[in-house]
Amino acid sequence: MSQTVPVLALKGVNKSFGAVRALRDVSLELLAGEAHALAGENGAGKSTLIKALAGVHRPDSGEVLLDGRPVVFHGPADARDVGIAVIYQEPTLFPDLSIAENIFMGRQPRRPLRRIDHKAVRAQVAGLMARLGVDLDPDRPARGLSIADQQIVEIAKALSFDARVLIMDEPTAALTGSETARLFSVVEALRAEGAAVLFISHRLEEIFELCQRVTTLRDGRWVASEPLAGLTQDDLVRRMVGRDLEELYPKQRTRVGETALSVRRLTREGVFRDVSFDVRRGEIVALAGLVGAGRSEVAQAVFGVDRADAGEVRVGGTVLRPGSPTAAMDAGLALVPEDRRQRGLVMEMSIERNIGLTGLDRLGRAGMVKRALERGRASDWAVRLRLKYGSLGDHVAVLSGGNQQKVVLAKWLATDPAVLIVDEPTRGIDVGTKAEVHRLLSSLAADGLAVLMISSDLPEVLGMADRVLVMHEGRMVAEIPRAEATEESVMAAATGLGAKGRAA
Amino acid sequence: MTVTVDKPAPAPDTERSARSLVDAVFRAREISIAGALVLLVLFTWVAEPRFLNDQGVKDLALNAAILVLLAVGQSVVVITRNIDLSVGSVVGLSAFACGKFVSGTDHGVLTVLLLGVVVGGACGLVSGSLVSFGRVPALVVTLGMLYIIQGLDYWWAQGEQINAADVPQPVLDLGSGSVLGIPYLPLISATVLAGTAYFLRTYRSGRELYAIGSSPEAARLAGVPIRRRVLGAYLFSGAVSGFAGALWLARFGTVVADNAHGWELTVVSAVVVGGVAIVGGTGTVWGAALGALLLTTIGSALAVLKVDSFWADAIAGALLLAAISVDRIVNVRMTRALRKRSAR
Amino acid sequence: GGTTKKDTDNSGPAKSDAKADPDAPLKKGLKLAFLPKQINNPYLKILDTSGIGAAREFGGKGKEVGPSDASASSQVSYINTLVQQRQDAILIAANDPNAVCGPLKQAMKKNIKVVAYDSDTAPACRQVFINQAGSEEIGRSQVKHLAKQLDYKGEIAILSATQNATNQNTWIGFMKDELKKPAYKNMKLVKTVYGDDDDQKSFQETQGLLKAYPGLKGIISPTTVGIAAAARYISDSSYKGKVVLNGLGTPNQMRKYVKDGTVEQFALWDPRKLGYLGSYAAAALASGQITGAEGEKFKAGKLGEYTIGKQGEVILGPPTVFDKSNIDKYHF
Amino acid sequence: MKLRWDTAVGVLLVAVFVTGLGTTDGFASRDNLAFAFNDIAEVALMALPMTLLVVAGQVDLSVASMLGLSSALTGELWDQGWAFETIVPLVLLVGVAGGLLNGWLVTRVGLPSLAVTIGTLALYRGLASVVLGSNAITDFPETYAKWAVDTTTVPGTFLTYPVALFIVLALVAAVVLHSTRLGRSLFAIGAQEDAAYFAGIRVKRIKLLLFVVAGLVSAFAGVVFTLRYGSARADNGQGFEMLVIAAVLLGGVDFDGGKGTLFGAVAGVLLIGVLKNLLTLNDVANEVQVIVTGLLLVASVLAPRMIATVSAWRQRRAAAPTS
Ligand SMILES: Nc1ncnc2c1ncn2[C@@H]1O[C@H](COP(=O)(O)OP(=O)(O)OP(=O)(O)O)[C@@H](O)[C@H]1O
Ligand SMILES: Nc1ncnc2c1ncn2[C@@H]1O[C@H](COP(=O)(O)OP(=O)(O)OP(=O)(O)O)[C@@H](O)[C@H]1O
Ligand SMILES: [Mg+2]
Ligand SMILES: [Mg+2]
Repeated sequence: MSQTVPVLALKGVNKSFGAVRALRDVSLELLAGEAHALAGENGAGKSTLIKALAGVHRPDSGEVLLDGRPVVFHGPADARDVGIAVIYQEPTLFPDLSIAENIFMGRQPRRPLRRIDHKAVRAQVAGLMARLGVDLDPDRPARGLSIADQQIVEIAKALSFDARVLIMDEPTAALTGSETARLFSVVEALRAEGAAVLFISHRLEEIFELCQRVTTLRDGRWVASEPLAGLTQDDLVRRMVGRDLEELYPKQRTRVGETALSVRRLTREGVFRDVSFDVRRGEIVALAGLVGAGRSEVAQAVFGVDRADAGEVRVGGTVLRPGSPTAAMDAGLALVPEDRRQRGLVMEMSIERNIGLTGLDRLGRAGMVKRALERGRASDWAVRLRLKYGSLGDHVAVLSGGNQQKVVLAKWLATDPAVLIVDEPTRGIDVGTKAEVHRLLSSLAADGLAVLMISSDLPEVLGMADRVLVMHEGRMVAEIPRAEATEESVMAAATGLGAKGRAA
Repeated sequence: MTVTVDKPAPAPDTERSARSLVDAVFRAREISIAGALVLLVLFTWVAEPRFLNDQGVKDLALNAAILVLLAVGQSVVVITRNIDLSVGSVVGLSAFACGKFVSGTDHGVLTVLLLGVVVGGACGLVSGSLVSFGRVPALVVTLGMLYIIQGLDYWWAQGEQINAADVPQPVLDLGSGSVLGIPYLPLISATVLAGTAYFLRTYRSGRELYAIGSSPEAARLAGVPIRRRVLGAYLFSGAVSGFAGALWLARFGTVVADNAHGWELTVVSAVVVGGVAIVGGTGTVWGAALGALLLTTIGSALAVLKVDSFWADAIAGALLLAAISVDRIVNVRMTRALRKRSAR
Repeated sequence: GGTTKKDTDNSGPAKSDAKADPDAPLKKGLKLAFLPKQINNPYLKILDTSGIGAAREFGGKGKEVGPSDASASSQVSYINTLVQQRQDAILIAANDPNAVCGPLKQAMKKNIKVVAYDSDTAPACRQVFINQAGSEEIGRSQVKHLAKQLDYKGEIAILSATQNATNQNTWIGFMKDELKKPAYKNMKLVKTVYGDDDDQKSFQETQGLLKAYPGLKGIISPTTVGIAAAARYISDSSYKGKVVLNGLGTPNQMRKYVKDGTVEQFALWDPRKLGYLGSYAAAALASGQITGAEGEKFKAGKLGEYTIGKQGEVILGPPTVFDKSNIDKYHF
Repeated sequence: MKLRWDTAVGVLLVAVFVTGLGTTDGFASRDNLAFAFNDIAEVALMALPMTLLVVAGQVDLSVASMLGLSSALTGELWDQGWAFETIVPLVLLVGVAGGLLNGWLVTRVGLPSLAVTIGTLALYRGLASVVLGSNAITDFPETYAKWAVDTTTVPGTFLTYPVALFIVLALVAAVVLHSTRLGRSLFAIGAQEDAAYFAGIRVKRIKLLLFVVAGLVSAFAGVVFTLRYGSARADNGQGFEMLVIAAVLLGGVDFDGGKGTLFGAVAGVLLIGVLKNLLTLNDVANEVQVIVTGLLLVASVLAPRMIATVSAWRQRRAAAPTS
């Protein structure tokens, strides 16, 4: 099997963006019927590599081989036409178009006279949705879909044509267990039919579950390509990071202080209702639940970017003016939103300005901004979070996904908050950085910060939280102390099966 | 390590009602404009019955015909998240070119229309190439083209005027004649409108225009030939504007260099009133055409109602604002209702 | 307190301390600049071309400059430039009688002569105004002509150019005055609309008029753009033969409508003569033959001798009335 | 060395100016320069708030109409015998009200600014003609008119008072845009509104403020315009909105928001003004000037693009042999 000609391969590929050398002399072979993992830290060049495979980027040198023959893709359409399906790291949907149109754009089945066969489109989408086991209306517009649903549409898109090669860049980052499992079974089936699969994930257990081989990148350089059988997670981490990894969930014991954030009977019609909970100083409280349970919406209503229909939020004893993020910030609240590209960062702005954005009033007097202070604040946090960047004046758009996430964290930690709400803080972050973020959250909590952490990563929830709050369909269904929190107890509550623990 | 649990599916009937609500939201703009139009016409008709006599209806249709054409062309560009501010200048240039070409000759109608299309298409090609291949912001480029084409037109015309007397009768007949009592011009506009609408709905390239406007980045990754499509949109808009220029000559007979001077904002207004989002991706040419019809009808109605012409601009502006505000408010309300109803 | 209208006093007509020397020869190499309302106005183009031709006759140099939109503010920058270029005389068809005043006064201070033609400025801001015909005569005669065609009864309307055009407003003033006479007691001016000298706007204004005033019997359009547009609309509509159109137009524009019976008659002076006369007046001023005072005389080439009237006005002569019988003799 | 477009416009401006000095009689005269700059004073004034708006991803097409409305009101009230000292504050208040309406529709109703201000473009111009109809009011007090005309200059300079005021305001605007919290917020709002909102920036309040300032400045420009020409008319400044926007865009301010410098915008305005003056002095026909304006606009976006493409190509060629 391994002697056959690779379906798709890269040979000696180099790719630079200005001064950044994203790929240096990288090679990779994808075989039919094999799932191949791509591992590496944030910014290692994984996404760049698949973009080179997909015809988005032209390599500066080196070649792409299809069935052993060199090819040049002039654009994504060329790659698609030879049967390469790609799920990109960031969902790339048309918000105004229906889900069905999103899936079939440019490839709609046609009737005579090259007219689109709308009926066939709908039927095929329904088939795909059934195959993925999800229930999404093909006619609803993509706007307003949760990130998870967006990712599902992306997956459906990739499945919609019989791809010889399926490339997935962190498709599971936004998915919960059930969806991930469903995805894996579909991928398994495709692989059995002889498709080659390239899979990227920062969740190592997924790599071991799904793939047979792994290629590791470090700083844009090829490190190794090898079978996964016989490899341990620690081996893989060592390849990626170049050193041994510290503990992933470095939970510190802290003294829990007085109540810092108190939410009472918060309701937003149609999204969540009657949500009450407290977070105390020194505590990390996790907010768990299935995708779409309304966790992010609660966080946004607490922070004031969404207006709650009823209920109140107190920070340090004072009631927040509803619908005002500024008031929330003044009271010491910080929110790291889940959608970093739209809400977390100003992509076309430099790193330093992004970090400075949350503290403009502290960067000078009388409404002025001192550049030295701005830069100082940014470089301070860049060091503390081990940000990988060229210059602080670079746009954040050129950073890798994980490094972008660090900038969002930096921007909020720099406000020196009393309560920090983090929505999926480690989504898309590599294991090394993940540990760093966890250590950071832990030590911040130890210093008396109150942390509310929304996460779909169950091990993270269990590893980090002092208490776990669980939401189900817009309601707070359980509050589970650390000692009783197990995968089973949390999932049971999240799915609405026999609420364990006392109802909140 | 992952836990396999199925997400409970929502009850199918809430889903369906949610869907029809979604549809309603998206159709709301066309309906509300059509409603406003009907109200306006009825009100004016009650106040002055002659508004809807034979001549009146004919005038309404004739007045709207050219603006509708331009709005159709413009929508196609706006749908791709671009804009063409040069339409007014293109109409001016094309009308003058056609006038100059036919003046004192007996060229046929088809030749004149073809010339208009070619002149306009050429302008569209230049704007389109700059926007798509030069990858520069459309607003700036087409504002530049507005000036350039206008300047060329003035330079060429040197104050010359083409008079109706010099224009061959068949061309003038196109502007004033009719079949079965329906004047040619509105017929032509309606045909172009229907054809464009059909194309946008049922052809891949049509859908791709929406895709580009909705998210250019996603369109690129989906393999949509963005440059070609955008160029095509401009070419179409240019050709339609040029065509409108030829019709202008047919309708008014007299042309000078600055015909349709300043129309770009009216056309954009019509498109926006008609529900084509200025940021691209949504809207239909039907809506844009209704918008154009509404704008011209407001003008005609005010004249018939003997509203002092000083008031005309102010009222037109206020109505425009009212139309888009009401639409927006209805939209927001319905979205909110949708959210509450589809609560999972 | 504060500064109010009562505190200001606008000075009278242009005064000149210079003495006229009627026998002074026309200077050679005079630089004349024509500043029309807008360079793309076909009517003013004819005028300016003929004026530039006249300048060539007496060995001067004429040129036409101007804005492409008919707004007062854009004329101002041209006046300034002409001053910087040290022209000998500026001939202007003013878009706004007052907005161009300051710069024109500056020009006169620098000994540049200013002649207004077609549309006057405030009298203080120019030395001579070349009037197409006596304003009073134009105004009254148009009402008279139309009245005769309508048999002295029915509703009438006016389709003018821009709301601020001096000449138009003066004429309309005289029209209204004429209509007060008992002979016109059965005629009623129902509305004045403005087509802004824009063909399409004039077209739609006509349409609006006819729709809004079903009893309308006649339209006067004392502007060449307006009358042509109105004729075009009427000729294709059901109003043809029911509504009388009269006014000021050029024979080339109106020929078709006179022949097809839409329009019976209209009037105009010869714009070529107007430009020609303006050119000579400017030269006479620049050569010191005249200063712009009432009663001074000067010779305008082949047009013969003209006398300056009240407030520096020079009148070209009565307008020609065009109809089926004579229109083919004129080509402009 | 990366060449920024706003710098390029600045260099071009200087080049045009120097060419004018060398080649054109009368260009360098004090009178002419005073006139040339004064002639674009209102456009320049309105370009300042417009720059801030465009950086924040907004646009105000109604500025010229507000100028017209302010001019018409000034004229009508003056004609009715009001004191000039009362008229000016009142008219400025109307400007603020107009800005509030624009801002309210954009921030509260949530409409795109382009659509809103196309509407108010018609509305304000319409109101102007309702106020003043076809009249032109002319007899403005010399005591005030003299401050606006180009024959009165700040002693010792060729700067007229409107131009001097513009310089002061431009400096203020530059500081605001480039070194204050507000300025940083504007860039953030223009580049990514959601992210700015999530960072606690009062997006709506800031936008509202911008529209109000634009209304206020336009109303003030209306007063200046009226005094400068000594003529109040409803159609004063018609079409200036395009000129203002052209100037701002010419200066390299990105219409999509989030990018641009005030220096660029000012250089853009001045370039248009100086070029117009120079071409007119050389008897270049108006239509050619129109074409030049258009070409400059196209070049303003095309040139940086081409420079970037060429330098990327060079870089790639330089990088190729090493790999
Ligand atoms: N368009 C671009 N312009 C400039 N630099 C870029 C661009 N895209 C990627 N880079 C840089 O190339 C390097 C590799 O980025 P890439 O996105 O491939 O990383 P990754 O391995 O996918 O990381 P992550 O796990 O965080 O997604 C990073 O240093 C990134 O900053
Ligand atoms: N940007 C958005 N616009 C509109 N609706 C949204 C948006 N994001 C989420 N929703 C909807 O709001 C509801 C709650 O989603 P929310 O994101 O709060 O859930 P969550 O539990 O945080 O899940 P996730 O893991 O996706 O963050 C879902 O029905 C989702 O479809
Ligand atoms: Mg990546
Ligand atoms: Mg969430």
